[in-house]
Amino acid sequence: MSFMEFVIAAIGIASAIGVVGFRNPLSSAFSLILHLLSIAGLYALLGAHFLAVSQVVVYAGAIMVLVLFVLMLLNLKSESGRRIGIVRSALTVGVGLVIFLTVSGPMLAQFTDISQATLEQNIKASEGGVKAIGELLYGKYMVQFELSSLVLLVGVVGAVMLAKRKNVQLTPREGGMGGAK
Amino acid sequence: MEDTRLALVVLVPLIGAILSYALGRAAPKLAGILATAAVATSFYFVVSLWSSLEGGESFTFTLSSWLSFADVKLPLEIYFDKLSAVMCLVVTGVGSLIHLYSVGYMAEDESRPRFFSYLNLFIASMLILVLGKSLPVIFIGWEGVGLCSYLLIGFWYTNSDFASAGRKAFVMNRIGDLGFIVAMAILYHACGSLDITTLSRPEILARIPSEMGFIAGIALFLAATGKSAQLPLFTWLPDAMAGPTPVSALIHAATMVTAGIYLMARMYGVIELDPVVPAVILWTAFATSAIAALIAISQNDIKKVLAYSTVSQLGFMFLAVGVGAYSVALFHVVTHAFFKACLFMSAGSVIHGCHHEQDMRRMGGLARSMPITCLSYGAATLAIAGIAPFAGYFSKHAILDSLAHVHNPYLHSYSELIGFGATAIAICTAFYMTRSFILTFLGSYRGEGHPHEAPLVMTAPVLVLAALSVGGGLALNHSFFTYLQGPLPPVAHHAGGGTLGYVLGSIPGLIGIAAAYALFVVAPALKDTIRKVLWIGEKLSSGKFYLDELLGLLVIAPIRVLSGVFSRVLDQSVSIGTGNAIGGISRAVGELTCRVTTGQVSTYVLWMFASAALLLYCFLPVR
Amino acid sequence: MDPITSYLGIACLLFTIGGIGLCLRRNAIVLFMCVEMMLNAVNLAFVAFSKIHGNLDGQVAVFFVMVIAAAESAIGLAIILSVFRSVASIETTDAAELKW
Amino acid sequence: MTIAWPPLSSLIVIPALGALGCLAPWFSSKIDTKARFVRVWALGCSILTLVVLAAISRAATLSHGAVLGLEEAHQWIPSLGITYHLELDGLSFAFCLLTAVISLAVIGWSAKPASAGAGWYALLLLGESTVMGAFLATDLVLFYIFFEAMLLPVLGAMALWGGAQRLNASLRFLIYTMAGSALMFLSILYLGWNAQAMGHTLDGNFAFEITTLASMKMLTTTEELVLGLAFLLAFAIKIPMVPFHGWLPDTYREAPHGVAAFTAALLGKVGIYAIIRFMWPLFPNFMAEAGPYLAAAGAVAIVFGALVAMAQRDLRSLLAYSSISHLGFCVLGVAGISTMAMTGAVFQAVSHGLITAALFLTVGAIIDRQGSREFDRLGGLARSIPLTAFFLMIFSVAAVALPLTSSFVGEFLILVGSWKLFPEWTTVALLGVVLGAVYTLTAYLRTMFGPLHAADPQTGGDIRGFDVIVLAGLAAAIIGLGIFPADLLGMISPAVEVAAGPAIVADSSIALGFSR
Amino acid sequence: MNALVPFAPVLALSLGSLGYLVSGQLLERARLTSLFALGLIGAAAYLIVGLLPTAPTVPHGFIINDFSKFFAILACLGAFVSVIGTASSLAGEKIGMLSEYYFLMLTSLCGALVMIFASDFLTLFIGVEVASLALYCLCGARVTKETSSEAALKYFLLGCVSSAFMLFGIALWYGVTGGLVIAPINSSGPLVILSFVLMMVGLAFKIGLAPFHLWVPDVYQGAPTSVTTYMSCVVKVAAFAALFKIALNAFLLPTEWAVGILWFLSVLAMTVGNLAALQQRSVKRMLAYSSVAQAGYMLIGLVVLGDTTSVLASSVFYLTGYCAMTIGAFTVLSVLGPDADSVDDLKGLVKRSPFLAIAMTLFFLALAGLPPSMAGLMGKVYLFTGALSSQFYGLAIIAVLNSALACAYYFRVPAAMLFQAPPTSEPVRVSVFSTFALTFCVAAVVGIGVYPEPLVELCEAVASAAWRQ
Repeated sequence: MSFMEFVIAAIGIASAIGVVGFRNPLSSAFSLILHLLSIAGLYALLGAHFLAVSQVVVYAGAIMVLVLFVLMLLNLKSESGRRIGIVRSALTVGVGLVIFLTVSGPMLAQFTDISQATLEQNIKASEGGVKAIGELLYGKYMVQFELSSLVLLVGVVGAVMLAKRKNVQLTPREGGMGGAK
Repeated sequence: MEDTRLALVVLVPLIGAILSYALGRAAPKLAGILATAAVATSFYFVVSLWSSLEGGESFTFTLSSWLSFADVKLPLEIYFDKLSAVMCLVVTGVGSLIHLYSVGYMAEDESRPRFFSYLNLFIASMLILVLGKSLPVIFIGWEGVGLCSYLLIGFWYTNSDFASAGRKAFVMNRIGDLGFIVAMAILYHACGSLDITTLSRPEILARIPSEMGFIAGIALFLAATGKSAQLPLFTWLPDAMAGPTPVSALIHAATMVTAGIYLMARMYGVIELDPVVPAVILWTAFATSAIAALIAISQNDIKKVLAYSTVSQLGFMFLAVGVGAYSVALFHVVTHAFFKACLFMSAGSVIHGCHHEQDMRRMGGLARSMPITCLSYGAATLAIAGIAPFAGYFSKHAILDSLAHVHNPYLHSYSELIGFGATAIAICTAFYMTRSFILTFLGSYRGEGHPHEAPLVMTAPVLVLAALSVGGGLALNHSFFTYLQGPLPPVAHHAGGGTLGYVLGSIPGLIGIAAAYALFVVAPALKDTIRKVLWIGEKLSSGKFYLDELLGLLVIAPIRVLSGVFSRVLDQSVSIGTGNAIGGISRAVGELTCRVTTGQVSTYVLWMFASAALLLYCFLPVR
Repeated sequence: MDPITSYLGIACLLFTIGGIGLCLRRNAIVLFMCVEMMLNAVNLAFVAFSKIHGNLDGQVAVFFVMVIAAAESAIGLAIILSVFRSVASIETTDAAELKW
Repeated sequence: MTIAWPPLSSLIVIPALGALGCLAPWFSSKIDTKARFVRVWALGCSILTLVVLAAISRAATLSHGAVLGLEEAHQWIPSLGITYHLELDGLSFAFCLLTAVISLAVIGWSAKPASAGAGWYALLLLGESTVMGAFLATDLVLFYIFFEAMLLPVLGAMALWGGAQRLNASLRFLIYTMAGSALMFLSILYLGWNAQAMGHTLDGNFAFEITTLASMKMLTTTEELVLGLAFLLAFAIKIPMVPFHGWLPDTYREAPHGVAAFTAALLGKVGIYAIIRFMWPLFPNFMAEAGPYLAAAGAVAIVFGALVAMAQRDLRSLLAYSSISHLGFCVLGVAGISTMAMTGAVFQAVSHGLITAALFLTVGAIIDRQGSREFDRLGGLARSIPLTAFFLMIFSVAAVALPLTSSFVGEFLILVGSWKLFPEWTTVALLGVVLGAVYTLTAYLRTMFGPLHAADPQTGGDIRGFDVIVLAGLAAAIIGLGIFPADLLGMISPAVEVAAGPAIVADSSIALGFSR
Repeated sequence: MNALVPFAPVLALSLGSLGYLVSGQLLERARLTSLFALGLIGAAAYLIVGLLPTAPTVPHGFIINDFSKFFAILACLGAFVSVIGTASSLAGEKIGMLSEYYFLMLTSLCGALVMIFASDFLTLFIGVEVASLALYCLCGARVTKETSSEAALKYFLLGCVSSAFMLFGIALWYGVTGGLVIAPINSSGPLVILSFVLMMVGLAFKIGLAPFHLWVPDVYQGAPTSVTTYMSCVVKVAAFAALFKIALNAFLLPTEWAVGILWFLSVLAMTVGNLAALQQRSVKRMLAYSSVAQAGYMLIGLVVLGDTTSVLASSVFYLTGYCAMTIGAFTVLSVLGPDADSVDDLKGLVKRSPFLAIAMTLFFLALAGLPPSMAGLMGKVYLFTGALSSQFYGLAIIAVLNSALACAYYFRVPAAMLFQAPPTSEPVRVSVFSTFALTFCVAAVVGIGVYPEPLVELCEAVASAAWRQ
């Protein structure tokens, strides 16, 4: 593992912990942006350049902007109230540990002995250029590609339906937020 | 030989039962007449059948195929032979007299139709009992008379005690019936038939295994103890006096209670399979007879005296059964029917005349106001006391005599003791019967109001029976035993004839009478002295030997307790409680299961992860 | 450790961290972010596998997951807004009327 | 003899259609004006069923000498091997006759819950239809369907018109029965699959038809044990046998009189019927092994039921527990291979059906009149309602198995028949004869005898009209069967012998009891 | 053009539903919107039956065979009946934006069809997401009701987590095989098992199997009843189709390791579902828990899978019957009003509307497996015989005891409707649409039980087509 990889991975993991750990959602969001960027870096290191770009644009860009927008809109403070109980935290970490070990164990065991030669060769083949991916998207995965448009459409319509309020009186409690169309 | 008259013997009283109720509701007076006529008609048919009975032949009649299916053959058949003839004659003969008597006795009761209907039903049942060709058919009558007895004891049902007495009679009879059913089961499986003609054949009886023979014999005797009021099941009979007096006369003296004797006589082959059984019968009879006689001494209710006397006399009959003298026992049945019916009916007249007073302490001196009744009661008393030549003398003497000829290995060495004891009981009988006569008819009247003689419709049958009590024994003495030699084993002896024999045979009775006269008329003071000296005996006697209490403690109380425990503890907590518990537990677990759903997403996610972790941990081959 | 397998290890770790975050946090938006993190972890695994196998199918899958994540975010945020309007909070402990 | 549609199905279909017919006016607005019509219609349907049953048996008797093997078979679900197969032999006939008579009596009984309208008759007719189906079906799945279905009308009627605790009682009834039949259901499926797995079926499919299954003799001892126990549990709850009677007291306390009569008279009988019809042929070895235990259970039920009945303070509970006691005799009867006892058990089941229905109806009349069912508030009624008292006496006397009533025939045959096989348990059962007399007469005494209770309403009067006909009819049936039982016994016994036939072959030493 | 034929139903639905977005105000009339939706679903169903090739074909990412066609028809039928049944109650639920509502419902159905037809994991996943995303929104469609949004939020968050699990499973599959096609794998190494478990977590969530069922009661209760009606049928159908497909064609069940997992899930689902339902006063929650339990029964066919097709057919059969029952039951609830939920709301329903009460009783009887609505009973006969024939005695016993236990709560609703006094005597109006849907469901529930032969044969055929030839 190269130094570069190590650093980026470390940033990714640290920022992931940050997302979970920061009490202020805004800090979490910024931490997540960092996390997504570091993942993009890992993609780039793995040779998936198209994905690395998409990751920055779609995730770190579009999605996170949306998240931040909503966060600002709702103008939220840190999580209030009771802290999470120690038992629950321990339980959660324990469960996480079990999942991590049971999932990663066989996975790592399976792929440790791949010969470097095949890997080198494969890396060449999986250079994620735009062209190669584009060919797949419009060839082998055309149906899925078309279907993904349906996913986006659902996203749009769904958001409209939930956010748009027609013929509905706002209760005083939600008065402040009436602005969202 | 099929004979339709046989069917009519049974059916006429049955029809009478229906008609007397149906028509009696419209015209109450008609009920008694119809019922009496029905029984009399039945009597007529019995006599006509009896007269056409020759030699060893018999009549049968099949009413229905009843329990016949596949290879089971148990038709509803009735059968008339000499033994049945004797019983039938007594039942219908004495029965018609008592019916006639009841017309007078019940004249003022508004429920007459019901009464006569029951009474006729009883006659029909009793006839089925004595005519049944197979044990199940006998059982029909056996239970039928039990039912009628129950209904008639509780005839005045608005009094709870009377109704309870009826129930007691029925239940105690039922205990005996268990024996009947067991005996039927054993005999059916061993012999393949329950027909009495088959069951009297030695080669058939030989098929019964020995231990089963013992059980069958004991079981049959248990049945007889229930019906014929022997230890330990006799306490119902005194209580049965709650019924109208004609009922006591008919059912609880003359007919029904002798059904046990009849059964023993019919099934003597089974009884004698194992010699232990007769021994048991004899000792039970002896004890019953003695205890009943002792209790009778201290009773003040005139009907109770007669009731205990009946029990005692039934014990006497069983003594004869125990030694194998069945025709002697039956002879006593017949004479007992005469004099005991006469006694009861006379007592009924007394009660009727004294405005339903039954306590002898409030009677006395009735000889003046009711001479006819006094006469008949006196004659019957002499008969039961065993004074020659009254009827009771012959039968009682025959019994005492037969006791001397015991062949049973289990009894052989006790024959003197039994003979002596039986004589003592005979003395006792004479004593308490004389006592009751003295208390009722002699001295001066101690009650209120004016006692009066019964009307003719009552006195006439009483007189007929009194006459039979006087002369019946003498008339039948010799012919009876020979007559019954077909269906029953022959009896070795004949009651002592000749004047000397009469006098000697009457001695026990005379002793009893004399003692009673001495104590109650000549020297009443002596009575109290004796009472003081024998206080324990007095206590036992007047307390009826505490048999009811004993029974209550040993049988009824445990059953009560068991019943309570079963219903409250076992049933409520175990049977029903288990169901409730299972329901409760599943509901509680369900509640817990729901509690997982806290409504908070984080918890749900945690559960999801934990479950996934569990799945992974459990089902992955490598960890 | 082999570089490729270490990517897989990181993916697993990130997946788990996301899961832990879901269990511990209450703010709906943070929860949503944790979900995104889990998806990203899987994406990383996809890319790593794509490299191991030397084909691009995995990368295509990642592309589709991104599309789906975009739609998800639109809907998710709309739902969160909707919840906020009705209970004036986006903490999941406040939106817990449905239970038991 | 196989006959074409419709005779046997019509026994099921006529009441079912009748039920639908009853509901027809329910949808119209003028319910009141049509109440009379509904009653007549329902009566007509149930009479028609009885007539058809009589006609079928008469026709079969004329042509064959016995109602044996009258069958009706259709394919139903061939791919699962489930058939629509009905059979009317002597055994079924006895129970079908009982069903028809009891339904007629309950429908004819005029006193019904105040709020009950057309639904009352519809549910009763449905009950008749389903119970009839259970007695006719020879395909196990079909039997199971009817076995479950017959629960519902009864449950409905009870929950609609029962006492204060009616919903709890019906829930309890439902759960008990379902819990009992669940394992039987599984066992039925196991049998069907086993037939296929053993390659015994012609078309290589499952088979659920009883004669097919019984003729295969393919079960191992363990299988017989497990499956037999599962079947037994279902029937033990249905009958009910002690200690599986937890549903019974509540049900009989809460159900309306007619429904209680219907339930007590018919539902438990299905258990008795099924033990003979299904368990003996299917599990002969198990039954031979379990016989003594079954006999013991029967004897215990007799004594237990009687003792608990003695402690009851109200009429309906007493009847409930007495039912347990009486059905104990049936269980004792079906426990061993004795034609006599088994025939007796069937006869006793029929007889108990008639008597218990009559008792529930009569007692219902008393309770309705007095407004109370507790002994402490009854008493001395013989004077004010003599006709009711008369009928109650007849039925009580029949309940204690006095000769010349039908129950004597049953109990006598059972006791004598079982004596050979299980003398000790028969002896215990005999105690029930005495205890039965005790509680029955006590109940009668406390209801009818003694001084008139002060709270006697003096209104309502004696039973009259149609009710007298119903009770008289039942009494006639009880006494008629008591005097002339031979025809029915002659029908039952060959069927019973056929059913228990495999067992005779299976164990010749026990079969000795059969020869007499 | 021929290349498009296999996609015709999905295309028809997705393109047709665009009509809602295009037409704007034109389709805002309630009656018309519903009719348009019905027309589209009908068209899709018609295309599935009429246009799709009869021989098995595998075009891009899709697989068309008897198996997928049957499930697709079932999903369409379920959607059709639930749309008819609940159309008239939408107004009461204050779902103002009917165009969007129906658009999402149709798209969701479209996603379900994609799940059913998918022949590779990627398509399957996209199908799952299309169906789920639309449903998340639909759950929150009743914007005036707090619980509706809450249900949407819960469903959304948990659904995304489950998707992540499933996706991880798919990633592992890709890691093992190097492809995304649902094709047999000749390995049962730990990674394959891991992949199966992770996908199973995702699918078990969608189906609602315990212990991944926690969302079910909340969402069924919180969502508008019309959505619940739709969801309870279509999601289960699609998820089961997907599960059967990947289990049989990719993981080559039956395998020793899978039996343990599935057995565990099945037993847990039926037990937990039934026990939890015992305590519910809310009918919707009760039905939700009951659906968990029923899902446990339906899984039996997969647990006991032997070398014959008939056990799988039994699951398919049961699923078919279950759809009719659950749609019927929820439709009745939706007719009673948007907030009809507690058992008390159903008290004395027979006085207010005999038709509704009797229909509901029949559905509950069917769920309990009692005659006369014998769809449930026959389904159990079929299922348990299968379990026994594969020697899964323990499973069969647990299942049968569970179905006995279930009667305790299934009894409660009919008891309230039939045997208790109504709080108001006001009659319930049942629209023609709902009457039609309910009649259909009643006919199905009774008919399937009384004459199951055709369906049994069909299911056998479907089950034997479940394996890719």
